[in-house]
Amino acid sequence: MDIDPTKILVRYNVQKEKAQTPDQMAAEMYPKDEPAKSIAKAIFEGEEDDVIEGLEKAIEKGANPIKLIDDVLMPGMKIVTDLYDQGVVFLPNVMMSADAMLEGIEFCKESAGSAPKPKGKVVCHVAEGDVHDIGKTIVAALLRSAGYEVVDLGRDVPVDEVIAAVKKESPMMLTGTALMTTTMYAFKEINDRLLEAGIKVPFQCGGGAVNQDFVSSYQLGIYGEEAADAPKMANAILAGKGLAQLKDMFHKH
Amino acid sequence: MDIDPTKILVRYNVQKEKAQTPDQMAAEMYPKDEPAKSIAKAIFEGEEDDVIEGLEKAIEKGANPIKLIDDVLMPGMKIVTDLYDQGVVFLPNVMMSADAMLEGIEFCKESAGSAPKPKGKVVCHVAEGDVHDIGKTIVAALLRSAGYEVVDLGRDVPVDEVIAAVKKESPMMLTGTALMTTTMYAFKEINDRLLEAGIKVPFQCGGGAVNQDFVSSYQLGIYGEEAADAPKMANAILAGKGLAQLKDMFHKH
Amino acid sequence: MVKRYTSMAYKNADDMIFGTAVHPVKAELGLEVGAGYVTAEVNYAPRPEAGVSKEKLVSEYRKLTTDIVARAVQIGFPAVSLETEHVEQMTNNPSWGGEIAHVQKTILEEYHEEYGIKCGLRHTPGDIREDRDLLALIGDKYDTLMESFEAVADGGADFLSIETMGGKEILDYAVLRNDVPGMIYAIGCLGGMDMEMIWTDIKKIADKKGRIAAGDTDCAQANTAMFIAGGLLDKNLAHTLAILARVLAGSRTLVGYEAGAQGPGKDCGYENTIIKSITGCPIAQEGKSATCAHADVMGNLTMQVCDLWSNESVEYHGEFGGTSVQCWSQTLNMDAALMNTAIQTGNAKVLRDMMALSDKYRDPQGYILAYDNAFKVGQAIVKDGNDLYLRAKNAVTETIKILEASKKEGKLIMSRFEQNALADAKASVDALTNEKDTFMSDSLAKYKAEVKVFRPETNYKW
Amino acid sequence: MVKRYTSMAYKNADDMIFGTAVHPVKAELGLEVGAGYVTAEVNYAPRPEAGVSKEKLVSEYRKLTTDIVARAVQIGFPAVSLETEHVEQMTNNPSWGGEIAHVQKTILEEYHEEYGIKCGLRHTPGDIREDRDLLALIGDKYDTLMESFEAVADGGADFLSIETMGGKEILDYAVLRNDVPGMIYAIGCLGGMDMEMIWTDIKKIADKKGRIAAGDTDCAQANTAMFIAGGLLDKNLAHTLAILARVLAGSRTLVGYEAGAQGPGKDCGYENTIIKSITGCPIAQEGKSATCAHADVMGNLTMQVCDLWSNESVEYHGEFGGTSVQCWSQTLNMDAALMNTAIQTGNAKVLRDMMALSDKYRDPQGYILAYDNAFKVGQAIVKDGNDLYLRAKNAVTETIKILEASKKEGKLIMSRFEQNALADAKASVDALTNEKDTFMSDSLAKYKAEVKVFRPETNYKW
Ligand code: B12
Ligand code: B12
Repeated sequence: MDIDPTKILVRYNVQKEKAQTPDQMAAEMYPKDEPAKSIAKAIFEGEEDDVIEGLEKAIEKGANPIKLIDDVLMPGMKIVTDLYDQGVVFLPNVMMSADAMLEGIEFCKESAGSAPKPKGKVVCHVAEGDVHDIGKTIVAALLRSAGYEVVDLGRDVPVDEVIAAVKKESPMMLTGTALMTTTMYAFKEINDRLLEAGIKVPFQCGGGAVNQDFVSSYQLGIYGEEAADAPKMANAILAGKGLAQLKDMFHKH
Repeated sequence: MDIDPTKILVRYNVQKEKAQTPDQMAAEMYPKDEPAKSIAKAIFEGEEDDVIEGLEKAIEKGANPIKLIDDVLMPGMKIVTDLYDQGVVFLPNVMMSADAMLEGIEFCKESAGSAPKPKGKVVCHVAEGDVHDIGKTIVAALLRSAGYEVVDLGRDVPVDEVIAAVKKESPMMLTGTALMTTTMYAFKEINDRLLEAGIKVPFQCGGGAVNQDFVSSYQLGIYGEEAADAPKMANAILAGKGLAQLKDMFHKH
Repeated sequence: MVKRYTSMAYKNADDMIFGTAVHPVKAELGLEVGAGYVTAEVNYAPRPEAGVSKEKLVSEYRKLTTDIVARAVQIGFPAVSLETEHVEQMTNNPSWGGEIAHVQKTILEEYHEEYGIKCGLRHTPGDIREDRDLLALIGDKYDTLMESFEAVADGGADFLSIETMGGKEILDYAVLRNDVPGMIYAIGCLGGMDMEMIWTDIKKIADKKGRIAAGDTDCAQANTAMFIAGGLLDKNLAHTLAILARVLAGSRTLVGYEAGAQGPGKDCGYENTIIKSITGCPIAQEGKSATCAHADVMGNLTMQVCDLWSNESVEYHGEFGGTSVQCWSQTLNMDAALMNTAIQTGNAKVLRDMMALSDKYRDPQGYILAYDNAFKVGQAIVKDGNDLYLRAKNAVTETIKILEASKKEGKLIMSRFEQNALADAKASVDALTNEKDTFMSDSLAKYKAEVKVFRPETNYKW
Repeated sequence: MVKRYTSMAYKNADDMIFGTAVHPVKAELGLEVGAGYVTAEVNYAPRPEAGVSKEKLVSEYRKLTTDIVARAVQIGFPAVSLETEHVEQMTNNPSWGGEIAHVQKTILEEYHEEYGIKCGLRHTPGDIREDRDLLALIGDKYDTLMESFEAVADGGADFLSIETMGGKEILDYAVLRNDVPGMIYAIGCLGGMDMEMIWTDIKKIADKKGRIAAGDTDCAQANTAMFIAGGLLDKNLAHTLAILARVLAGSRTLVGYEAGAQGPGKDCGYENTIIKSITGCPIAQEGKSATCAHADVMGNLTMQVCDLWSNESVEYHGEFGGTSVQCWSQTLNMDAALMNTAIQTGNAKVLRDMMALSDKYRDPQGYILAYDNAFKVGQAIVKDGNDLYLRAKNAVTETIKILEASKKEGKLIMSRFEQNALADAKASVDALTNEKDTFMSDSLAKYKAEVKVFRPETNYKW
């Protein structure tokens, strides 16, 4: 028995694939000048060694290592995340590019003997009782790729620890992940405890079990549908958006 | 293509059918003496004319028509409802027997020129906005067969009307039926309005959409799983059971 | 006057198959029904809270529509159809239903454009023609109902359906009393009369707006009987009587097609196999993947000759696997994929027969609705197709005959109780007149006396 | 030492069929699995509120167990099996799980006695062996886990299962980095080592208590990869890599059987077709009627050779058609009825092939798991059955080979992206050593450096 599958199913992913390859699309986005171009390419390909090599050359030629972070590494990474947002490259590419970029940043910091001011700090965690942490890991990676400093509290994090970390780190934003209907209620408690303490940090919540209706039920909550919404929200906060505006932006349902 | 169905399914109803026929089982339950025996048989068979004929004979022989109701008609009907409870006869038999019995009662009342004190009065209704009334019709029929007076408010009954009817009729029990998740909330409102008015009538609620958890959430509510629970609960009320005891009896889940 | 069916669309029962109908129909966005493949038809109900305002309701339907099509694309399904069964507010306020149809159609258009997925949309206004305990089939509510059909047709609904209620005041009484002549009167005669009126008007609207008058279902009567009959161990109605209500529905629901409906017939019309055998129009059906909505004893069998495959209804809420509409739509689409594979590999009849056989002997209802027997019932109906009474009576007589004959074969084992109910039914039908007029006037007199909510003068066009 | 599989239980892929296994197993209440018929295995999760106390939890399981069996009897299903996947409290407090098993078994006994319905009960304690971010595979938690197995066996559970997590600390890292050697190390090597330890002990308990050590699933790793891979349009992991995780799971999950497990293998083990081809033990599977729990791209295909047919999990709540467990159990049972009809009418292979074909070309995952290809993967595993590393690597190599070869046939159309991921995987696997020891020590060094939560010394028996 055999079949002509085109009569019974459609591989929409194949149909929708862009004519250009990711490499071609990335190439069009690389900066014109060297070594920025090679570094961007090395980031795209996730080749740490090539990133460092490029940076070394640039510094030799007199570039300011700290300026390289903002002017070369971050825009190079942005090519990758933009292509991810467009559905052209997949998550592992982002992860590997981020690894390469982060090594580059380390190298620049060492070369400069000083650290740049990060764009902002975000605390990430998985709800108490919940071990499903891959979504959180992705969120953290995408935030880092976008230039944010991430304090990753890990999974199964007691409410007390979340509150303590927020007090200690004063982040611009807090994220929570929960994949079980039993664990997501911790988010409400975190919200209440934060408000009690007078802390109005935007608290983006996502993960399989979580939905917008639930997140809307507590004041600081903003629903995050997919991991890429986390850096988007951080950017929006930097751009001065308040809680109400953030809800407006991210509550699409 | 054909199949031996015994390999793929089991008709448990056929398997479980009692060796005796319903007629045989009923026959064993009829009273010994005439005309009680013939009348019971006529009720079982749903033959109004035979019921009346039997009653006429009894009255001719000097029986008290009102006593006949309690001593002959009600026990005759009880044979049918007992067999229904045991799963031996089906609902239409009960409905038709009840029709016959009720005609018999009418006849006795006319003959006596007076009415017996009914066992108790029950108000039945279907929730506002809901037209699904067959469950309610069955409940009302089974209550009548068990000797209760039923005030049937029909379907799609506004809360105000239910409250007014309870105030007017002072029933020993109220029933509500709802088959839609949208309509059952009216029961809560009825509960609150009754309590406001200081009326603590047991309020049995059932129907497709309704479940025990929901009914447990308001004070007067007692869950009714199947129609046969309605006369059972009325009997329990007559036997002096209060709300807490009724919940104990009928909340099996 | 409508054009009665007096012959069968199929020569043999064996010619009937899922996915293909003699007269396929075509929706706007590429979807064809009955044209050689089976498609899922997804049904849903808004959460109770969503009913409080028009805005909330629109937003609820927007969400669930997106959920369904998005999931279809994720799993690679080539087509999907949606059915919106109105909640009462949407029909009583025709503009609500119309706006929701429009919002849904717009989403389907977007996905059709972006991915090429074929889409269909059915709207089923509620039969609002009643007044507390009384039916109000003709009058103001009728006019509002027709406005609702116009509005959803304007909004973009491809398929127009309704579950009409004519005859129900009598059926509700008769069915609890094993009264088979009453069932014939309720379903076959009164139901048919009401359908003739309303479907003539729906067809006009469909033609005017370029939409498809799809078809009705005897939900209000035959399904009521089926649900009262319940599972194998329920004791509220003999299943041998429930199937009589169903075959009567075959005669009744046919009237919609006689007035111009073209299918796909409504999912919950378990009489649709009979309808398809007579009309050759495509049908929707529901069964094992509609357990979210109800339990029946023929979950595979109903797939046997379906063209759309439905879940009947599920409340919109979250499940571990996504929202309820996503879950059920995926299950339906997978069932459809299996049927389409059977078609493409030349095994459709094998699969059809397995589906039918898996339930045929589970219950008298499945036995009669198995396509071979359903076909015979169809033949009995068209034999006297011009006489609503006689053809209904024929359907019952034929059904009793088939069930009696089954005893020889010995595969459908009926309980003694079911057999007795059948014998009683036979006796009462055998005693019936063959004259429509006699039957109609006798019944009118009888039920005016016995059923206090019966209002024949104001509800039916005599 | 466990006894490794170095040959196949079936001569040909075509000999494999649903409902029949080479080595059927028998539960206490009449149910046989793999003995010629397919049975529904119903899964459920208590509502969150029910977790607050032991009493509430017991009552929740009492209700849902009754619901399921009662519905099965109503529709005439000859058998039903239940699986209780523990919530954490039930494993951490062994007496809770034990009592729940007892309450459930008692209900099953009552129905079995009254109706003769065949019943089975599986309990699956949670793998509680972890400590926040760290695995804690050996130690106190292990002891509690074994107590839990003893308790549920005492309580009456026929089938003992678990979803073990060995290797997951590496997989979670590797899978997000397209790191195929890391996946081999995580699933094939570490996962296999952990399973050898735990299943040897579970088997002892099963033997002592007269229960059946049923089997494991690589839920923690292969399913994680499958979910990250998601639908056709998701962009988190190439589906060509997700299937590599899956075939690795074939090598890993096999270890349970090597330690004495007899099946039915756990429902969510999509590697089970491979397992059945090697062991001949019966398997549970899930697919199109488990959409309540998750979405996958092979809903019919997984039915191809199943012996139990499961819905994976559904939260206990109300639906229009009854409680959620009643709805899904009925759908499953109807699917089973169709398969059993196919068996009885001699059409099992036709149905099997239609199920497989309906999804085989939907996705690279379905392509490899189609029973013919899965059989080839099985052969690749047993070829070096004595070497956990080599057989895992073989599974990957064979899979890549089959996928590459598929291009000629031209029916499975992979996206360029999927093809590239496959090519990269091939390059990295081709570069690997054939020496287990070299691979193990290289990997140990690499991941100790890269994965900060990796604790090889305390978690694995070297
Ligand atoms: C038959 C039926 C109808 C018939 C009703 C006929 C009638 N006179 O009742 C008709 C066709 C008219 C109908 C109409 C509609 N229906 Co309707 N209908 C059904 C159906 C198929 C069966 C219901 C039934 O009769 N069951 C048999 C009876 C005997 O059961 P029961 O009432 O539950 O009673 C038993 C017990 O509950 C108990 N009981 C009942 N009450 C009480 C009270 C007490 C005190 C006690 C002790 C026991 C008790 O006793 C009985 C026997 O033991 C159900 C399907 C389902 N899954 O339930 C849908 C269903 C109830 N209907 C539904 C819908 C949506 C509608 C419509 C809105 C459809 C439309 N779009 O027009 C309209 C409703 C209009 C309105 N405003 O009400 C939905 C409700 C969904 C929801 N939101 O909750 C259902 C669930 C179908 C579905 N799956 O979507 N329907
Ligand atoms: C993989 C998996 C596991 C793995 C987890 C591995 C890991 N490190 O995470 C393992 C095997 C360990 C596991 C264990 C268990 N699991 Co589990 N698991 C799953 C599964 C199959 C996939 C989850 C997954 O990884 N998805 C992919 C990731 C990428 O998705 P995600 O996390 O949702 O993240 C995406 C978005 O939500 C978003 N996002 C996430 N967080 C955030 C935050 C922000 C700010 C933003 C913007 C976005 C965002 O970004 C991501 C990508 O866009 C699901 C099935 C399902 N239907 O979800 C069950 C599931 C979640 N598990 C379940 C269960 C029951 C369990 C166990 C209890 C099983 C048992 N009996 O032992 C244990 C849990 C133990 C515990 N205490 O937590 C149930 C939960 C049911 C419930 N009650 O709600 C599910 C739903 C399975 C089921 N159908 O029953 N599981």
